[in-house]
Amino acid sequence: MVDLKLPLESKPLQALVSEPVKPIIDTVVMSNAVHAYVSQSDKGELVIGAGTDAYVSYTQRGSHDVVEGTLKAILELYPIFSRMKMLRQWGGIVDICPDASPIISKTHIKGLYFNCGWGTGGFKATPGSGDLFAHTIANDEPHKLNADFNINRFVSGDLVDEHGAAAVAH
Amino acid sequence: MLKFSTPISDSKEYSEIKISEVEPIIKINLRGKNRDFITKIGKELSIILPVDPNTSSSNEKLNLLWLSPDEWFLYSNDKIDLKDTNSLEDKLFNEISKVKLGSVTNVSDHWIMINLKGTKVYELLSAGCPFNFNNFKNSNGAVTQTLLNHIDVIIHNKNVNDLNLFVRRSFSAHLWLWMNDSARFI
Amino acid sequence: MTENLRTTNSKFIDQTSRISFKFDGKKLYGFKGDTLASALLANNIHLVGRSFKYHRPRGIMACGSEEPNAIVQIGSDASMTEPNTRATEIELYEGLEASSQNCWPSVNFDIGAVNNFFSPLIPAAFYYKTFMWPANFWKLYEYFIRKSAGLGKSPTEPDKDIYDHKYLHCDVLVVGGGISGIIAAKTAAKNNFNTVLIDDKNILGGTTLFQENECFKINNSYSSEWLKKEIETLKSLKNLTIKTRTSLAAYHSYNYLLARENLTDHLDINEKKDKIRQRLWKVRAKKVIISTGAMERPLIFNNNDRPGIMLSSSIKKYIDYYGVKCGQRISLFTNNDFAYEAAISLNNSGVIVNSVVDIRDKTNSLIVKQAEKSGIKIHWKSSVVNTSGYKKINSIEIMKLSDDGTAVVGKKIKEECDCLGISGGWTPRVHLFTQSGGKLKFRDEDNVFFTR
Amino acid sequence: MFLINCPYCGERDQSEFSAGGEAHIVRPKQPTELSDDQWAEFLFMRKNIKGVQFERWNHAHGCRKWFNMVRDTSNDKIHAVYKMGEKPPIK
Repeated sequence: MVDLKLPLESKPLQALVSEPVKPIIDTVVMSNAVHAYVSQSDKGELVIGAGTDAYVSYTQRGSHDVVEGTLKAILELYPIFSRMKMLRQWGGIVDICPDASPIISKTHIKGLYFNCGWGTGGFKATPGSGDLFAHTIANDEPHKLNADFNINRFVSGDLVDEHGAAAVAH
Repeated sequence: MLKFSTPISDSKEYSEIKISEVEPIIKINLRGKNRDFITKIGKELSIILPVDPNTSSSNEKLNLLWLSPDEWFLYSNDKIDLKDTNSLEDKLFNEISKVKLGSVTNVSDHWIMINLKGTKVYELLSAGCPFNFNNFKNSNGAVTQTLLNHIDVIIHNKNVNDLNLFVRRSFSAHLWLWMNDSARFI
Repeated sequence: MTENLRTTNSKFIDQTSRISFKFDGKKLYGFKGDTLASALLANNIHLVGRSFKYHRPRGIMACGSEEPNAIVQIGSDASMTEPNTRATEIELYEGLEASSQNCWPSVNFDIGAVNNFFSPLIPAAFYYKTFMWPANFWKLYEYFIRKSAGLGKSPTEPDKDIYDHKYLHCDVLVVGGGISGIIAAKTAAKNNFNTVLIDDKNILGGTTLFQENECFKINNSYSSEWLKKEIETLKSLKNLTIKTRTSLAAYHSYNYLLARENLTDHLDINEKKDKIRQRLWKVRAKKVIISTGAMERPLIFNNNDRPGIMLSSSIKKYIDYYGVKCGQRISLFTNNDFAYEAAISLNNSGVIVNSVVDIRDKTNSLIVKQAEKSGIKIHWKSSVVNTSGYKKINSIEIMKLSDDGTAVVGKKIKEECDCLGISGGWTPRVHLFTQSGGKLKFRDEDNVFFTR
Repeated sequence: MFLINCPYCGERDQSEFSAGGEAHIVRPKQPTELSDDQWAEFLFMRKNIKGVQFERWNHAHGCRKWFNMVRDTSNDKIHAVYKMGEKPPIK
């Protein structure tokens, strides 16, 4: 309709949730060294995630090899979780940019803005990105913090070189 | 000059399974595409180059494994005299590489050869290997390249319950430890 | 508490080898072949936990992997303790230690149960709506809310046990060793397919194993005896691998399945030493046959969550398989024929069956006639409307249903009991099928979700 | 976890392979003559289809050969595999 292509691909992101246990970690832990994150919900479940599968898919199915790698990483951080049972596991579909950083940008079409391509980094940055996106829309100009995340970078070649910044592999 | 130094140099026995490193063995990687290459290899080594996937051919001295449509792996049955490492390589180099028929690379020091013997070898492999050995185990001479405990390996079914496994040097010490650890519980 | 609720006629329990175990610090006894749940019931312990939010008393409700209530902590060692295990799936071993979860200071006297008395004041989504303001108070609220989170306790030291994993390639994988699984595995193996049969229990046979009712004979012999012969022939087949104590955990694409085999969890503490505890099987099968059977549904009425209210098929298994009476005076509430099987089994073992409350008009099925013949009282076209008894059920209230079945009419009848069996029909275990991408359809004639 | 039929080695577990993205994207003959927009189109824009997709895979831990695959991304069903340089067997 507006003849605008987005440089996105949709890939499954493996995530899993454990049985509920009494509070044992009180913060989100992300590790760039072993590639995994874990936090404990207010209900007591451990919420665990890691990287995406390497291919485009919309099936939302679990990939056991990715999950196995994720849990290896978690046990590297927390050997005490080895007896915990995982209750649910799924592959949520995430949109990823070629440089694995998001797009928070205005476009050449007036009134059309994009906040997308978050890949695995979405929920941790939601409040901040919302703030910047609102600023971008209100002023029709990006904030200096999101100026680099413009959609034009894929044409200009000015990519954001932060592949590992989300703590997990893309 | 090759050194044939190895991080393993060991042999271990468990119930119905024996794991031992075999060294020094000459190993040569061969690459080539055209018909002349194939006939030349056959002539030089008096051994037919296997062209069917996942197969090998052997004579008393040498084994030639299929790796890919244009790549083969040659290793000898005998431990070689260290002073005389170069004769086979030289011969192939002069006849193939020099005349641009294909490439010959001595990978003796690059790959570590581990021999697995015993009725439970496939139980050991299946602990870390996604490959389906059901047909493989019944066909002598079968070859596969796959993953064992996430490490690239070449496996050659030499004889019934007698396998030769090749692993890259840098991964070999780790794989050796893993195999010994797994073998304890079989 | 010292009441002995064990009968002596079970073939599956070895009453010559007594096992001691601890529950909430108290030393108790069971026999070889028991699960933790059956041993607790034999010791007349129904109350095993507290509910998540209101800390209402929770008792054992079922007898297998479908157990929703009897969730206990196993072990007390900081590295070997295991939270949230089902008492119905734990095989009893010498030295087993188990404890209730989500209660303080004890399961019998739980401070958190105060929530239950305030529960009329706590509507749904209370926490989300109430603790929003003032916004900066969340830090304070969260501290208290988090304290009540979770059920069991995570280990706090690294695991000392040894685990293993293995790949397995087969032509046919049969999941579930009941009557259909056994026949499927036999047929596959006899047709030269490399077959694997797995079951989560310690022996094959499912519920047919203890089916000795006249009404369910196969080829003129009791179905249990017929099945025993089938299992014997099964064990002699060459192409077949049987794995018991193995539960299927996941069904991934291209018939890649994960199964967990329990190798030492049922052994005595000193027998476990230096052995692999569990093995993960990574199965790649050409064909998968899911024969996981069905599980019984509960029924809905006021206060249907009290300890002592159990599925009728489970009561039958406890009496016929484990030789354990779930109570001394048992009532049953049903909308189908299956509760009558439990009634007959209980009657045969000398348990008083108060009555069967059936919401249907009279039926003429053989099993109901058999129950009537043995003198079991039936309340036709009636419903259980309420129960009482805080830590264990002590009575039920029964009312007649109106002609169109939409309301209850007449006088309440009170019936004293120490256990209530409920049967709401059967739901096929379709979990694996849906995991494999299969879609379900509701089948009107027997009110179940079924494969499309 | 797919079971992929490598056109050289036969059926193998997915863990032996690595995915190489969309297939049949022709590299422009004269990159210097393209505008930045056209170059970005070649480098970054992918079809990202929900449905039948043509893609490249590499049997990284086997014969190390690249090959093409036709896969339905809506149900992960692999319709065909074929060697590099060959015409797609379907559509």
